Amino acid sequence: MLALLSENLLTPPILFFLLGFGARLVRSDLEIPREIARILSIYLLMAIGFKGGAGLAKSGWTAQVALSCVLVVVLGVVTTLLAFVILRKVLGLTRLNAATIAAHYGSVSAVTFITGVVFLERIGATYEGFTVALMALLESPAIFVGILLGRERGGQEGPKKAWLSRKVLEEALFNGSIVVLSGGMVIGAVTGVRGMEMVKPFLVDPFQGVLTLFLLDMGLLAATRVLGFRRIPWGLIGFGLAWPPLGAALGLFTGLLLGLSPGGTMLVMIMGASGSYIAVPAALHLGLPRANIAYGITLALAVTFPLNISLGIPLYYWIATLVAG
Amino acid sequence: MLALLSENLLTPPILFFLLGFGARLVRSDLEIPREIARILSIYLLMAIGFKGGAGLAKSGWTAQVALSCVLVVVLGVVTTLLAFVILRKVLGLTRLNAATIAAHYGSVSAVTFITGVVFLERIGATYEGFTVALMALLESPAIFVGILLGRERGGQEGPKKAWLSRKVLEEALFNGSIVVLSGGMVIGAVTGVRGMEMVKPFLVDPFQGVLTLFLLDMGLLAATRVLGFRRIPWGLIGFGLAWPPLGAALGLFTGLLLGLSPGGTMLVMIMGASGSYIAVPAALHLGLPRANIAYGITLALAVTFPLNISLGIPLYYWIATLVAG
Amino acid sequence: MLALLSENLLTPPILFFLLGFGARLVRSDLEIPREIARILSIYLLMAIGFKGGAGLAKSGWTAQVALSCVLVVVLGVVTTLLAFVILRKVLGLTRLNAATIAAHYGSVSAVTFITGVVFLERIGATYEGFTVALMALLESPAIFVGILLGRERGGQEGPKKAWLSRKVLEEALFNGSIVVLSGGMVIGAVTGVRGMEMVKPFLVDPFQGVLTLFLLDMGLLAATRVLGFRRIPWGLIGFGLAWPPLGAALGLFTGLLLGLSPGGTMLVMIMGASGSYIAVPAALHLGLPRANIAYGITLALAVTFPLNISLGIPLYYWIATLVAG
Amino acid sequence: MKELVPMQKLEIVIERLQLGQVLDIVEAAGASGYTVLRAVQTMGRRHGVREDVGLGELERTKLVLVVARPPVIARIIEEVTPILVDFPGTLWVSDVQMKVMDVGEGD
Amino acid sequence: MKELVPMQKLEIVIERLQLGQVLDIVEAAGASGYTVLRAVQTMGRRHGVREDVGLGELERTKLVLVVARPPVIARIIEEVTPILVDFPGTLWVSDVQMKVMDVGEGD
Amino acid sequence: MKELVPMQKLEIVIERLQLGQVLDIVEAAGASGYTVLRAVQTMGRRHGVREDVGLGELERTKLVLVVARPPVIARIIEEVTPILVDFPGTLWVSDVQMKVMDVGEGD
Ligand SMILES: Nc1ncnc2c1ncn2[C@@H]1O[C@H](COP(=O)(O)O)[C@@H](O)[C@H]1O
Ligand SMILES: Nc1ncnc2c1ncn2[C@@H]1O[C@H](COP(=O)(O)O)[C@@H](O)[C@H]1O
Ligand SMILES: Nc1ncnc2c1ncn2[C@@H]1O[C@H](COP(=O)(O)O)[C@@H](O)[C@H]1O
Ligand code: NA
Ligand code: NA
Ligand code: NA
Repeated sequence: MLALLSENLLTPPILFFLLGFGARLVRSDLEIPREIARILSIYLLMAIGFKGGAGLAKSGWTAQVALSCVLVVVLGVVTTLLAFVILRKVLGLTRLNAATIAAHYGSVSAVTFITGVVFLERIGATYEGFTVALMALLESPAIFVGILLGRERGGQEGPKKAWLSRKVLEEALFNGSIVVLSGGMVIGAVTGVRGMEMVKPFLVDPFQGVLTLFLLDMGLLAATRVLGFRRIPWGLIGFGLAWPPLGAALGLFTGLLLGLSPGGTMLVMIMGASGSYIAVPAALHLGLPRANIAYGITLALAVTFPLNISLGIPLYYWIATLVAG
Repeated sequence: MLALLSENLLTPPILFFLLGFGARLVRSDLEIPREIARILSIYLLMAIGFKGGAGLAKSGWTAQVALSCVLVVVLGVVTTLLAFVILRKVLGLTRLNAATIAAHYGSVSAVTFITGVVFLERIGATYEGFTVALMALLESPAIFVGILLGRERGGQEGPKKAWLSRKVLEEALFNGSIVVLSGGMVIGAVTGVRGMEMVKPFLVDPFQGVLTLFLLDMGLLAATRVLGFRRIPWGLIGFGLAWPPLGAALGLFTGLLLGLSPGGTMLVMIMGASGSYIAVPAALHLGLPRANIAYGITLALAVTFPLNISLGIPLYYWIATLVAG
Repeated sequence: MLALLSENLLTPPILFFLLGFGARLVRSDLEIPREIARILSIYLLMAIGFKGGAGLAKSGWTAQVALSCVLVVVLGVVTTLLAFVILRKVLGLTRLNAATIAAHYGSVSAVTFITGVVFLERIGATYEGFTVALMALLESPAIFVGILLGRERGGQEGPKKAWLSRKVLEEALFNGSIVVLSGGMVIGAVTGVRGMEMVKPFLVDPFQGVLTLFLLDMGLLAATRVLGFRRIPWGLIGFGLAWPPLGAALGLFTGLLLGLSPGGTMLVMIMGASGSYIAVPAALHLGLPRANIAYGITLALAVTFPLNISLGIPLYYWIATLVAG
Repeated sequence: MKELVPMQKLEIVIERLQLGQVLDIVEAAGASGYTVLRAVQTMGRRHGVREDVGLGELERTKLVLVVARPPVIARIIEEVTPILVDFPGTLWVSDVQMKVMDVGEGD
Repeated sequence: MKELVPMQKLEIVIERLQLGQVLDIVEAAGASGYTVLRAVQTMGRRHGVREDVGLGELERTKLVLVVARPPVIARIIEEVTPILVDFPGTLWVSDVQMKVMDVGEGD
Repeated sequence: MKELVPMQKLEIVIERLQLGQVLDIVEAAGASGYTVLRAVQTMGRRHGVREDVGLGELERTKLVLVVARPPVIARIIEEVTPILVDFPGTLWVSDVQMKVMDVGEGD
């Protein structure tokens, strides 16, 4: 198990994350321009989508895939509700804040998923190609559930402010992450091997290097938010640390139900254990305009994300090999 | 012929263009930062220039090349005048608007040219290396003719506002596109094989992947302008659709005169059929400051460009093989 | 010797520098967005650091490395003092301006160093891997000496404005360049061969192409500053031209003392001969807030840098082979 | 010497999604122009801190500057206010003196 | 019709390193919001031209816009001035009329 | 307590190609500083909508802020006006009160 840990930690992506984290803690002024961080996210989503599409084309549409799609949506709803209950009942947050944070954790962090895929490929473990499709599916359910839970009951919901205005629907279903991820998948599947050949030197070969540069920025961002922790109640930070095992357990259960390979199961565990900080906040920005999204992003990005990519990934895989081996 | 069509349409670059186009139509908020779009354009011009320069070095300076240069400048002037007459007489536009749009169409869209080169290389068709030089040459003639046509006669042209001030000359001859394109060509030719070796993993291998990412952005831009169509008279949109066959015919004629290969002829057809939306608007911004450049860019980018890269390229090549085969 | 000169000049990086320089002189409006220039610098520092780290891991920690570290810090202090004396006594600058410019020249231009490494690799010459570590070390000494020399004596230094406030220390020791450079080195050393494998298609293969694009921007920047020369006293421009031989001589002496290979010696000569325009100005911005940093950057970037990368690199190598051969 | 004409400067803070609507109102009301700036960090009582989220445009909150005669400014305020009720944003007005360039003057 | 309320607009020029401190002061003083813009090129008598140097944030000088009632503005000025003594920056105030959106109005 | 001094704020809209000239005029006229902002979207009666075209600098239209005493502002306006006749741009003035930091105060 220790081998797995060092196998994950002693790699350029994770070490550059720590470099960024440490740099900001010693107040280095190093800064990656936001425009660059943005195109790196789009690149990573495009690349993992394209790879997933090519994999999906190979595996084809089987009963297992269909069932997985259904179960993953259920996983999204269940994790959002579970997180909401914990935040509302145990930590006593307002309905709005509980729903906002729950929506983050009911969804998935694409970059944690990608770091997991890179880990699996480096240790030569196989995983089902369609898991990428599952990740894309997992973006929206949490948004709908979150908005539903977060909206005030009664009165104020006039027609114009229908609880799910057209704009919120557009953002929930067609936000940038889903478009690039699922678009990449469809194109990867349609263009097949010849398409892959055309884009391989751009989308496949430099993929791990781009992830490394992206994680340098993530480290800087995470540390910047950690420095702002004094404005965040300790209970919430506790939630950010306690959630991964819970979410991973739900993911493990789903993976077993679907009879996925250890690699595939580990990826579903990541879906459960990670929280979104790109797609969900954007949708909530519209759906729950009064929500303080800073909490959700800070927890998902500065607490849960570092935990998942350093210790989570190797541990989830270790558990998956034991249980689903 | 159908094979050529699918050969072009079912490729990552064109499909990602459609993905971007569709994303914006369903109001996705996906946005590629302008700085990223800018460096992708510079990269593509640098790469095609470098490749053209290496090709030019191999083919050397022949009579055919010299004649091509002359004829292409003539093509530029003729297409600008033809477009001006159609816009002015048939569509009854003001002298200024007709000249502005004509200047766009008298020049060439570098990205359409590049997409054509990628198409030729994928189907293994050959084309003359120096066509890249012809494209660079085609940028300026249309600008001069456009400004000449657009300037009001008599009176107001005081000495200070000479119809071709120093600034306009600098922009027309030394704008960013020409500098990167022709600079890349000269350096590609001078540094030869050893130079190519140094930059190949950067300028050659990822070229098609970068084009794919760039076309995703082009799709978003084109759809944004299509959504703004209501402000554009239908006659103009008709012109944007009707021009490609006309321009391509002029290009075909020029290609035949020069005895170019089918591939080379197709590229000259693209030069005729496409309209510029980078170099020409920048020059007109200075040369015809009162002109409404939005029309020219919208037609060239949101009407003519999509038509050319999807249907145009395969069709022009098919015609070129029949005629110049 | 002439072969070395053309070997360096007729390469894409240097030619694209000249293209950028010439483009700005003819007032082309070509502009690389600042965000792009920024990430290219970070990429180059990350790549050279990673390569240096891998080299250091192979060579290991020897007496020579330890001695080199000490001597390089001495080189930094001596060059800063020498430059200060020349600027203050010979050119009669104010204490503040002399200290500011001296600090730039007491440090090193990472990009000149990188261009030197690319030159050595192209002609197949070897160089000590730990020279990268020496370059990282050379960033800070000049900053401390510069601030010490630049601060007014007595009076005004209240506790709050201790001559070396916490912020200045952070900037001098943990500025972006040092973090990325030394961080890259440590990670390169720690992750060894397997780590290099993961990032090679991103950090190693496109390295020379990225340098080429970066030098296009450097050419534009250098020419922009040259156009602003009229505001800079001629004496200073003379210093910018006269310094390289002086600095290189000090570097040669240091290289010989350390018994480095000709390649290694040439790199130390570059450290002496070049002036920083990224790390030092940032630190002085805080340490000497009243200093006019524009002078230092203009000389280091628009006078000394072009001289070093075109004529300097081949000449320093030629001398190094004669002396340290 | 062209005189300075007393006018009013209207500054509207609005997000990207509503920008197009606001600019249409400004043009329709007859203002001679507008200048839109990008805000990097903003906070308001009604919607708190607006973070740069998702993959949409960076720095989404815009500051629209419009200098025009009081009646034009009043009309713009009247038509923009309903938008501000539903979406994040605010507006304020101040007096300025503007250099009016005659249209014919430009080259 | 919501009326325009006479207020004061405070514009503070400050660098990134001191921005957080200034925004805390603005919030603590009770302002209903702030809008921060990015300056691309600046010059001042005390610190001359501030170049974009190093690998830190580009366009580091910020312009903070705060519209609030005079007492709030006065308090902010009082607490920000000491920062301006030690670091590059300046500030100025002008009169504006602001459209006050009631908190309850936002959806 | 440093007092606020009544001054005028001049805002000049100008494009990148003429920015250098305008800033020289501002410095020569004796202003203590300037702050330049970048405009992302602009429209004017004389030159309509200015698109971001070509491979030159993005967001070319700039907003120059200069706070100075009335005579200095008047001189700047006088020297900038001829530029505005030939090139896109405009300018407006408003009254402000500025916190004057004595030169000696900065560290
Ligand atoms: N008092 C204020 N001063 C400056 N800007 C403000 C103020 N109040 C609100 N804003 C701006 O208006 C935006 C929306 O405000 P709100 O809708 O109240 O959240 C904020 O994000 C700020 O950019
Ligand atoms: N008179 C002024 N008008 C506009 N901006 C100013 C003025 N004086 C100073 N500034 C701004 O304040 C910053 C710091 O000024 P200083 O601390 O005096 O160097 C400058 O970089 C400008 O951005
Ligand atoms: N009334 C106005 N309010 C705000 N900005 C304006 C106004 N008129 C012109 N401008 C700005 O000045 C620039 C040039 O105006 P013009 O030269 O009249 O086209 C425009 O692009 C706007 O940025
Ligand atoms: Na989750
Ligand atoms: Na054409
Ligand atoms: Na040096």
